[in-house]
Amino acid sequence: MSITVKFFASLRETIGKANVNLDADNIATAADVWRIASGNHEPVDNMLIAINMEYANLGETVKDGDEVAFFPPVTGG
Amino acid sequence: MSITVKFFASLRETIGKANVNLDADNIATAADVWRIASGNHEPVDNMLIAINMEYANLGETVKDGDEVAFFPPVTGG
Amino acid sequence: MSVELRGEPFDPWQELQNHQNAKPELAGKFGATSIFIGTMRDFNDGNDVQAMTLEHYPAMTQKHLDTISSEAGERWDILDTLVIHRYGDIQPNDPIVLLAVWSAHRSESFPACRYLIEELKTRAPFWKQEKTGANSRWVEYNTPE
Amino acid sequence: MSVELRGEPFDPWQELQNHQNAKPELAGKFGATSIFIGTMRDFNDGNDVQAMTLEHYPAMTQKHLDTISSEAGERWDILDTLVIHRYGDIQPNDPIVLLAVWSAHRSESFPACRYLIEELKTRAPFWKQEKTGANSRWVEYNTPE
Repeated sequence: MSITVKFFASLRETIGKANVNLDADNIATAADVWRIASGNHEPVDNMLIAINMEYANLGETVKDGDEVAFFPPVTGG
Repeated sequence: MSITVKFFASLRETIGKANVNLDADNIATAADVWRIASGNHEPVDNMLIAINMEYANLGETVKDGDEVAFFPPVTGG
Repeated sequence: MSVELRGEPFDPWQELQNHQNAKPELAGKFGATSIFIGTMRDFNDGNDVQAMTLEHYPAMTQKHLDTISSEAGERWDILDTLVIHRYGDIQPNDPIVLLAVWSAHRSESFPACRYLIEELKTRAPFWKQEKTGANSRWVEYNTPE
Repeated sequence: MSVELRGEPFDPWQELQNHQNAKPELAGKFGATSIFIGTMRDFNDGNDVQAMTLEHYPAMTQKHLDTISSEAGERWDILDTLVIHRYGDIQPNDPIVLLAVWSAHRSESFPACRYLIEELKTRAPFWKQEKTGANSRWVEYNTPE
Protein backbone atom coordinates (compact mmCIF):
# COMPACT_ATOMS: atom_id res chain seq x y z
CA MET A 1 0.00 0.00 0.00
CA SER A 2 1.34 3.41 -1.02
CA ILE A 3 0.44 6.51 1.06
CA THR A 4 1.56 10.13 0.61
CA VAL A 5 2.07 11.77 4.00
CA LYS A 6 2.33 15.51 4.69
CA PHE A 7 3.23 17.42 7.85
CA PHE A 8 2.57 21.14 8.18
CA ALA A 9 3.67 24.11 10.30
CA SER A 10 4.88 23.33 13.86
CA LEU A 11 4.22 19.62 13.31
CA ARG A 12 6.51 19.67 10.28
CA GLU A 13 9.22 21.12 12.51
CA THR A 14 8.51 18.66 15.34
CA ILE A 15 8.75 15.66 13.04
CA GLY A 16 11.47 17.21 10.92
CA LYS A 17 9.88 16.22 7.63
CA ALA A 18 7.38 17.84 5.25
CA ASN A 19 6.58 14.89 2.98
CA VAL A 20 6.93 11.13 3.35
CA ASN A 21 6.00 8.50 0.78
CA LEU A 22 5.06 5.36 2.65
CA ASP A 23 5.07 2.00 0.90
CA ALA A 24 4.15 -0.62 3.48
CA ASP A 25 1.63 -3.39 4.03
CA ASN A 26 0.96 -3.05 7.76
CA ILE A 27 -1.17 0.11 7.40
CA ALA A 28 -4.89 0.09 8.19
CA THR A 29 -5.69 3.46 9.75
CA ALA A 30 -4.44 7.05 9.96
CA ALA A 31 -2.92 6.10 13.32
CA ASP A 32 -0.72 3.55 11.53
CA VAL A 33 0.30 6.20 9.01
CA TRP A 34 1.20 8.58 11.83
CA ARG A 35 3.20 5.94 13.71
CA ILE A 36 5.30 4.88 10.76
CA ALA A 37 5.72 8.27 9.07
CA SER A 38 6.55 10.10 12.32
CA GLY A 39 8.99 7.43 13.51
CA ASN A 40 6.88 6.37 16.48
CA HIS A 41 6.38 9.93 17.71
CA GLU A 42 3.56 10.34 20.27
CA PRO A 43 0.44 11.91 18.66
CA VAL A 44 0.56 15.66 19.36
CA ASP A 45 -2.18 17.38 21.41
CA ASN A 46 -4.87 19.03 19.26
CA MET A 47 -3.32 17.55 16.13
CA LEU A 48 -5.60 17.60 13.09
CA ILE A 49 -5.69 14.88 10.44
CA ALA A 50 -6.87 15.05 6.85
CA ILE A 51 -7.32 12.08 4.51
CA ASN A 52 -7.52 13.18 0.89
CA MET A 53 -8.03 16.73 2.13
CA GLU A 54 -11.07 15.93 4.30
CA TYR A 55 -10.84 16.12 8.09
CA ALA A 56 -10.57 12.68 9.68
CA ASN A 57 -9.74 10.87 12.94
CA LEU A 58 -6.73 8.75 13.79
CA GLY A 59 -8.95 5.66 13.75
CA GLU A 60 -10.10 6.22 10.17
CA THR A 61 -9.23 3.61 7.56
CA VAL A 62 -6.80 4.51 4.78
CA LYS A 63 -6.46 2.89 1.39
CA ASP A 64 -3.84 2.60 -1.30
CA GLY A 65 -3.06 5.95 -2.94
CA ASP A 66 -4.44 8.12 -0.13
CA GLU A 67 -2.88 11.43 0.88
CA VAL A 68 -2.77 11.77 4.67
CA ALA A 69 -1.85 15.06 6.33
CA PHE A 70 -1.09 15.96 9.95
CA PHE A 71 -1.09 19.53 11.22
CA PRO A 72 -1.74 21.77 14.25
CA PRO A 73 -4.93 23.83 14.74
CA VAL A 74 -5.41 26.21 11.82
CA THR A 75 -4.82 29.95 12.24
CA GLY A 76 -5.80 31.66 8.99
CA GLY A 77 -7.96 34.69 8.41
CA MET B 1 -44.15 82.44 21.25
CA SER B 2 -42.34 81.79 17.97
CA ILE B 3 -41.99 78.22 16.66
CA THR B 4 -40.41 77.00 13.41
CA VAL B 5 -42.39 74.05 12.03
CA LYS B 6 -41.21 71.60 9.37
CA PHE B 7 -43.07 68.86 7.51
CA PHE B 8 -41.20 66.19 5.56
CA ALA B 9 -41.85 63.62 2.84
CA SER B 10 -45.42 62.26 2.53
CA LEU B 11 -46.49 64.42 5.47
CA ARG B 12 -45.27 67.53 3.66
CA GLU B 13 -47.47 66.50 0.73
CA THR B 14 -50.45 65.67 2.95
CA ILE B 15 -50.29 69.04 4.71
CA GLY B 16 -49.22 70.89 1.57
CA LYS B 17 -46.49 72.88 3.35
CA ALA B 18 -42.80 72.32 4.06
CA ASN B 19 -42.17 75.13 6.55
CA VAL B 20 -44.43 77.19 8.80
CA ASN B 21 -43.36 79.95 11.15
CA LEU B 22 -45.85 80.07 14.01
CA ASP B 23 -46.20 83.15 16.15
CA ALA B 24 -48.98 82.49 18.66
CA ASP B 25 -49.57 82.47 22.39
CA ASN B 26 -51.88 79.47 22.76
CA ILE B 27 -49.09 76.88 22.27
CA ALA B 28 -47.99 74.59 25.08
CA THR B 29 -47.15 71.23 23.48
CA ALA B 30 -46.12 69.65 20.18
CA ALA B 31 -49.80 68.70 19.77
CA ASP B 32 -50.71 72.39 19.75
CA VAL B 33 -48.00 73.05 17.16
CA TRP B 34 -49.38 70.24 15.01
CA ARG B 35 -52.96 71.45 15.31
CA ILE B 36 -52.24 75.04 14.38
CA ALA B 37 -49.53 74.44 11.75
CA SER B 38 -51.44 71.63 10.02
CA GLY B 39 -54.70 73.56 9.99
CA ASN B 40 -56.53 71.15 12.35
CA HIS B 41 -55.49 68.06 10.40
CA GLU B 42 -55.90 64.77 12.26
CA PRO B 43 -52.53 63.45 13.53
CA VAL B 44 -51.28 60.90 11.01
CA ASP B 45 -50.70 57.23 11.94
CA ASN B 46 -47.06 56.42 12.81
CA MET B 47 -46.17 60.11 12.57
CA LEU B 48 -42.82 60.99 14.15
CA ILE B 49 -42.12 64.26 15.95
CA ALA B 50 -38.82 65.98 16.62
CA ILE B 51 -38.31 69.01 18.85
CA ASN B 52 -34.98 70.72 18.17
CA MET B 53 -33.96 67.61 16.25
CA GLU B 54 -34.59 65.16 19.09
CA TYR B 55 -37.42 62.64 18.90
CA ALA B 56 -40.39 63.68 21.03
CA ASN B 57 -44.06 62.94 21.69
CA LEU B 58 -47.11 65.04 20.88
CA GLY B 59 -47.56 65.75 24.59
CA GLU B 60 -44.10 67.25 24.98
CA THR B 61 -43.81 70.91 25.97
CA VAL B 62 -42.42 73.41 23.48
CA LYS B 63 -40.85 76.76 24.22
CA ASP B 64 -40.16 79.96 22.37
CA GLY B 65 -37.65 79.51 19.54
CA ASP B 66 -38.09 75.73 19.20
CA GLU B 67 -37.96 73.94 15.87
CA VAL B 68 -40.67 71.28 15.67
CA ALA B 69 -40.72 68.74 12.84
CA PHE B 70 -43.34 66.21 11.76
CA PHE B 71 -42.55 63.31 9.45
CA PRO B 72 -43.44 59.72 8.53
CA PRO B 73 -41.34 56.67 9.56
CA VAL B 74 -37.79 57.03 8.27
CA THR B 75 -36.57 54.91 5.34
CA GLY B 76 -32.88 55.62 4.86
CA GLY B 77 -29.96 53.24 4.43
CA MET C 1 -15.05 58.99 13.31
CA SER C 2 -16.43 60.54 10.12
CA VAL C 3 -20.02 61.15 9.08
CA GLU C 4 -20.70 62.64 5.67
CA LEU C 5 -23.87 63.44 3.76
CA ARG C 6 -23.47 63.52 0.00
CA GLY C 7 -25.69 65.03 -2.68
CA GLU C 8 -23.71 63.39 -5.50
CA PRO C 9 -22.83 59.76 -6.32
CA PHE C 10 -19.78 58.39 -4.52
CA ASP C 11 -17.41 55.49 -5.14
CA PRO C 12 -17.28 53.37 -1.96
CA TRP C 13 -13.89 51.83 -2.81
CA GLN C 14 -12.30 55.21 -3.39
CA GLU C 15 -13.84 56.55 -0.19
CA LEU C 16 -12.54 53.63 1.86
CA GLN C 17 -9.07 53.99 0.39
CA ASN C 18 -9.04 57.75 0.99
CA HIS C 19 -10.24 57.34 4.54
CA GLN C 20 -7.59 54.76 5.43
CA ASN C 21 -4.84 56.75 3.70
CA ALA C 22 -5.82 59.81 5.72
CA LYS C 23 -5.32 57.85 8.97
CA PRO C 24 -1.74 56.54 8.89
CA GLU C 25 -1.88 56.19 12.67
CA LEU C 26 -4.30 53.27 12.25
CA ALA C 27 -1.85 51.23 10.15
CA GLY C 28 -0.82 48.06 11.94
CA LYS C 29 -3.36 48.64 14.74
CA PHE C 30 -6.50 47.28 13.09
CA GLY C 31 -6.91 43.59 12.38
CA ALA C 32 -10.58 43.76 11.43
CA THR C 33 -12.59 45.96 9.08
CA SER C 34 -16.32 45.36 8.73
CA ILE C 35 -18.07 47.20 5.94
CA PHE C 36 -21.66 47.48 4.82
CA ILE C 37 -22.82 49.09 1.60
CA GLY C 38 -26.47 49.69 0.86
CA THR C 39 -27.09 50.01 -2.88
CA MET C 40 -30.17 51.03 -4.81
CA ARG C 41 -31.92 48.08 -6.45
CA ASP C 42 -33.96 48.32 -9.64
CA PHE C 43 -36.89 46.49 -8.01
CA ASN C 44 -38.75 46.74 -4.71
CA ASP C 45 -41.94 45.17 -3.40
CA GLY C 46 -42.55 43.52 -6.77
CA ASN C 47 -42.17 46.62 -8.92
CA ASP C 48 -39.45 47.87 -11.22
CA VAL C 49 -37.96 51.07 -9.88
CA GLN C 50 -36.39 53.54 -12.33
CA ALA C 51 -35.02 56.09 -9.88
CA MET C 52 -35.35 57.33 -6.35
CA THR C 53 -35.26 60.61 -4.50
CA LEU C 54 -33.96 60.57 -0.95
CA GLU C 55 -35.26 63.44 1.13
CA HIS C 56 -33.65 64.25 4.48
CA TYR C 57 -33.66 66.75 7.34
CA PRO C 58 -30.06 67.87 7.02
CA ALA C 59 -29.08 69.09 10.48
CA MET C 60 -31.08 66.39 12.28
CA THR C 61 -29.70 63.69 10.00
CA GLN C 62 -26.12 64.78 10.65
CA LYS C 63 -26.76 64.99 14.38
CA HIS C 64 -28.27 61.53 14.66
CA LEU C 65 -25.63 59.87 12.49
CA ASP C 66 -22.98 61.47 14.72
CA THR C 67 -24.81 60.16 17.81
CA ILE C 68 -25.15 56.64 16.41
CA SER C 69 -21.43 56.56 15.54
CA SER C 70 -20.53 57.76 19.05
CA GLU C 71 -22.75 55.11 20.60
CA ALA C 72 -21.02 52.38 18.56
CA GLY C 73 -17.69 53.69 19.88
CA GLU C 74 -18.95 53.48 23.45
CA ARG C 75 -20.44 50.00 23.14
CA TRP C 76 -17.57 48.31 21.27
CA ASP C 77 -13.80 48.55 21.38
CA ILE C 78 -13.31 50.04 17.93
CA LEU C 79 -10.64 52.30 16.44
CA ASP C 80 -12.57 54.24 13.82
CA THR C 81 -15.84 54.48 11.91
CA LEU C 82 -16.87 55.93 8.57
CA VAL C 83 -20.46 56.75 7.57
CA ILE C 84 -21.33 58.19 4.15
CA HIS C 85 -24.98 58.57 3.15
CA ARG C 86 -26.50 59.90 -0.06
CA TYR C 87 -29.44 62.22 -0.43
CA GLY C 88 -31.13 63.65 -3.53
CA ASP C 89 -31.69 61.85 -6.82
CA ILE C 90 -30.36 58.30 -6.92
CA GLN C 91 -30.13 55.82 -9.78
CA PRO C 92 -30.28 52.00 -9.58
CA ASN C 93 -26.88 50.51 -8.68
CA ASP C 94 -25.81 53.74 -6.92
CA PRO C 95 -24.50 53.24 -3.39
CA ILE C 96 -26.85 54.84 -0.85
CA VAL C 97 -24.93 54.23 2.34
CA LEU C 98 -21.40 53.14 3.21
CA LEU C 99 -20.56 52.07 6.77
CA ALA C 100 -17.12 50.91 7.89
CA VAL C 101 -15.73 49.97 11.29
CA TRP C 102 -12.05 49.37 12.09
CA SER C 103 -11.03 47.46 15.22
CA ALA C 104 -8.30 45.17 16.52
CA HIS C 105 -10.66 42.16 16.54
CA ARG C 106 -13.63 41.04 14.49
CA SER C 107 -15.74 40.40 17.61
CA GLU C 108 -15.98 44.20 17.89
CA SER C 109 -16.22 45.29 14.24
CA PHE C 110 -19.05 42.92 13.24
CA PRO C 111 -21.64 43.92 15.87
CA ALA C 112 -20.64 47.60 15.66
CA CYS C 113 -21.22 47.60 11.89
CA ARG C 114 -24.58 45.91 12.32
CA TYR C 115 -25.52 48.38 15.04
CA LEU C 116 -24.74 51.32 12.74
CA ILE C 117 -27.05 50.15 9.97
CA GLU C 118 -29.90 49.06 12.25
CA GLU C 119 -29.87 52.32 14.22
CA LEU C 120 -29.48 54.38 11.04
CA LYS C 121 -32.50 52.61 9.54
CA THR C 122 -34.71 53.42 12.52
CA ARG C 123 -33.40 56.81 13.65
CA ALA C 124 -31.81 58.81 10.81
CA PRO C 125 -34.39 61.08 9.13
CA PHE C 126 -34.30 60.03 5.47
CA TRP C 127 -37.31 59.28 3.27
CA LYS C 128 -37.25 57.37 0.01
CA GLN C 129 -39.54 58.21 -2.87
CA GLU C 130 -39.40 55.67 -5.69
CA LYS C 131 -40.23 56.30 -9.34
CA THR C 132 -42.03 53.28 -10.74
CA GLY C 133 -42.94 53.91 -14.36
CA ALA C 134 -44.94 57.12 -14.61
CA ASN C 135 -45.74 57.07 -10.90
CA SER C 136 -43.86 57.83 -7.76
CA ARG C 137 -44.50 56.42 -4.31
CA TRP C 138 -43.10 57.02 -0.84
CA VAL C 139 -41.52 53.96 0.73
CA GLU C 140 -43.58 53.64 3.87
CA TYR C 141 -41.33 51.61 6.11
CA ASN C 142 -37.97 49.90 6.21
CA THR C 143 -37.64 46.15 6.55
CA PRO C 144 -37.09 45.35 10.24
CA GLU C 145 -33.60 43.99 9.56
CA MET D 1 -18.66 32.77 -6.29
CA SER D 2 -14.89 33.34 -6.40
CA VAL D 3 -12.19 31.94 -4.15
CA GLU D 4 -8.61 33.02 -4.74
CA LEU D 5 -5.35 32.29 -2.95
CA ARG D 6 -2.69 34.96 -3.41
CA GLY D 7 1.07 34.80 -2.86
CA GLU D 8 1.47 38.56 -3.29
CA PRO D 9 -0.08 41.61 -1.55
CA PHE D 10 -3.48 42.67 -2.87
CA ASP D 11 -5.51 45.88 -2.73
CA PRO D 12 -8.96 45.03 -1.32
CA TRP D 13 -10.63 48.10 -2.84
CA GLN D 14 -9.28 47.34 -6.30
CA GLU D 15 -10.33 43.69 -5.95
CA LEU D 16 -13.86 44.64 -4.92
CA GLN D 17 -14.18 47.08 -7.79
CA ASN D 18 -12.83 44.56 -10.30
CA HIS D 19 -15.12 41.84 -9.01
CA GLN D 20 -18.23 44.00 -9.26
CA ASN D 21 -17.24 45.34 -12.68
CA ALA D 22 -16.84 41.78 -13.92
CA LYS D 23 -20.43 40.98 -12.90
CA PRO D 24 -22.64 43.50 -14.70
CA GLU D 25 -25.57 41.10 -14.26
CA LEU D 26 -25.56 41.90 -10.53
CA ALA D 27 -26.08 45.64 -11.07
CA GLY D 28 -29.43 46.74 -9.68
CA LYS D 29 -30.06 43.34 -8.08
CA PHE D 30 -28.06 43.67 -4.88
CA GLY D 31 -29.14 46.04 -2.14
CA ALA D 32 -26.65 44.82 0.45
CA THR D 33 -22.91 44.17 0.42
CA SER D 34 -21.23 42.94 3.60
CA ILE D 35 -17.46 42.91 3.60
CA PHE D 36 -14.85 41.75 6.07
CA ILE D 37 -11.13 42.42 5.75
CA GLY D 38 -8.62 40.81 8.07
CA THR D 39 -5.39 42.81 8.20
CA MET D 40 -2.04 42.02 9.78
CA ARG D 41 -1.43 43.94 13.00
CA ASP D 42 2.00 44.93 14.26
CA PHE D 43 1.26 43.46 17.70
CA ASN D 44 -0.26 40.22 19.01
CA ASP D 45 -0.52 38.67 22.48
CA GLY D 46 1.47 41.57 23.95
CA ASN D 47 4.40 41.41 21.53
CA ASP D 48 5.48 43.55 18.61
CA VAL D 49 5.32 41.57 15.40
CA GLN D 50 7.62 42.58 12.52
CA ALA D 51 6.43 40.15 9.87
CA MET D 52 4.52 36.93 9.38
CA THR D 53 4.68 33.88 7.19
CA LEU D 54 1.42 32.19 6.35
CA GLU D 55 1.84 28.52 5.46
CA HIS D 56 -0.99 26.63 3.82
CA TYR D 57 -1.94 23.30 2.26
CA PRO D 58 -2.80 24.64 -1.20
CA ALA D 59 -5.25 22.10 -2.64
CA MET D 60 -6.98 21.47 0.69
CA THR D 61 -7.21 25.20 1.41
CA GLN D 62 -8.81 25.88 -1.97
CA LYS D 63 -11.20 22.95 -1.52
CA HIS D 64 -12.39 24.02 1.93
CA LEU D 65 -12.78 27.69 0.99
CA ASP D 66 -14.88 26.57 -1.99
CA THR D 67 -16.98 24.38 0.34
CA ILE D 68 -17.48 27.14 2.89
CA SER D 69 -18.57 29.56 0.15
CA SER D 70 -21.03 26.99 -1.22
CA GLU D 71 -22.44 26.39 2.25
CA ALA D 72 -23.02 30.12 2.71
CA GLY D 73 -24.90 30.12 -0.59
CA GLU D 74 -27.10 27.25 0.58
CA ARG D 75 -27.86 28.72 3.99
CA TRP D 76 -28.61 32.32 2.93
CA ASP D 77 -30.31 33.93 -0.04
CA ILE D 78 -27.23 35.60 -1.51
CA LEU D 79 -26.25 36.60 -5.04
CA ASP D 80 -22.47 36.29 -4.97
CA THR D 81 -19.43 35.86 -2.74
CA LEU D 82 -15.76 36.75 -3.04
CA VAL D 83 -12.98 35.23 -0.93
CA ILE D 84 -9.35 36.26 -1.34
CA HIS D 85 -6.73 34.94 1.10
CA ARG D 86 -2.99 35.60 1.26
CA TYR D 87 -0.25 33.08 1.89
CA GLY D 88 3.53 33.51 2.12
CA ASP D 89 5.38 36.46 3.64
CA ILE D 90 3.12 39.18 4.99
CA GLN D 91 3.95 42.62 6.41
CA PRO D 92 2.04 44.59 9.06
CA ASN D 93 -0.91 46.48 7.55
CA ASP D 94 -1.16 43.99 4.66
CA PRO D 95 -4.65 42.56 4.11
CA ILE D 96 -4.68 38.82 4.87
CA VAL D 97 -8.24 37.99 3.93
CA LEU D 98 -11.04 39.72 2.05
CA LEU D 99 -14.59 38.38 2.23
CA ALA D 100 -17.56 39.94 0.47
CA VAL D 101 -21.19 38.90 0.16
CA TRP D 102 -23.76 40.47 -2.16
CA SER D 103 -27.49 39.98 -1.55
CA ALA D 104 -30.82 41.73 -2.03
CA HIS D 105 -31.20 42.31 1.72
CA ARG D 106 -28.83 42.87 4.65
CA SER D 107 -30.52 40.15 6.73
CA GLU D 108 -28.78 37.68 4.38
CA SER D 109 -25.42 39.36 3.73
CA PHE D 110 -24.52 40.01 7.38
CA PRO D 111 -24.81 36.45 8.73
CA ALA D 112 -23.35 34.97 5.54
CA CYS D 113 -20.25 37.19 5.85
CA ARG D 114 -19.85 36.25 9.51
CA TYR D 115 -20.26 32.58 8.63
CA LEU D 116 -17.49 32.82 6.02
CA ILE D 117 -14.93 34.21 8.44
CA GLU D 118 -15.84 31.92 11.36
CA GLU D 119 -15.76 28.78 9.21
CA LEU D 120 -12.58 29.90 7.46
CA LYS D 121 -10.90 30.44 10.84
CA THR D 122 -11.74 26.94 12.05
CA ARG D 123 -11.55 24.88 8.84
CA ALA D 124 -9.20 26.42 6.24
CA PRO D 125 -5.67 24.98 6.60
CA PHE D 126 -3.49 28.06 7.13
CA TRP D 127 -0.83 28.48 9.82
CA LYS D 128 0.66 31.77 10.94
CA GLN D 129 4.26 32.09 12.02
CA GLU D 130 5.08 35.50 13.52
CA LYS D 131 8.49 37.15 13.62
CA THR D 132 8.90 38.94 16.96
CA GLY D 133 12.33 40.56 17.08
CA ALA D 134 14.99 37.92 16.42
CA ASN D 135 12.58 35.07 17.16
CA SER D 136 9.72 33.46 15.34
CA ARG D 137 6.76 31.67 16.85
CA TRP D 138 3.83 29.70 15.53
CA VAL D 139 0.45 31.15 16.42
CA GLU D 140 -1.11 28.23 18.26
CA TYR D 141 -4.81 28.98 18.00
CA ASN D 142 -7.22 31.52 16.64
CA THR D 143 -9.44 33.59 18.89
CA PRO D 144 -12.80 31.83 19.15
CA GLU D 145 -14.57 34.72 17.46
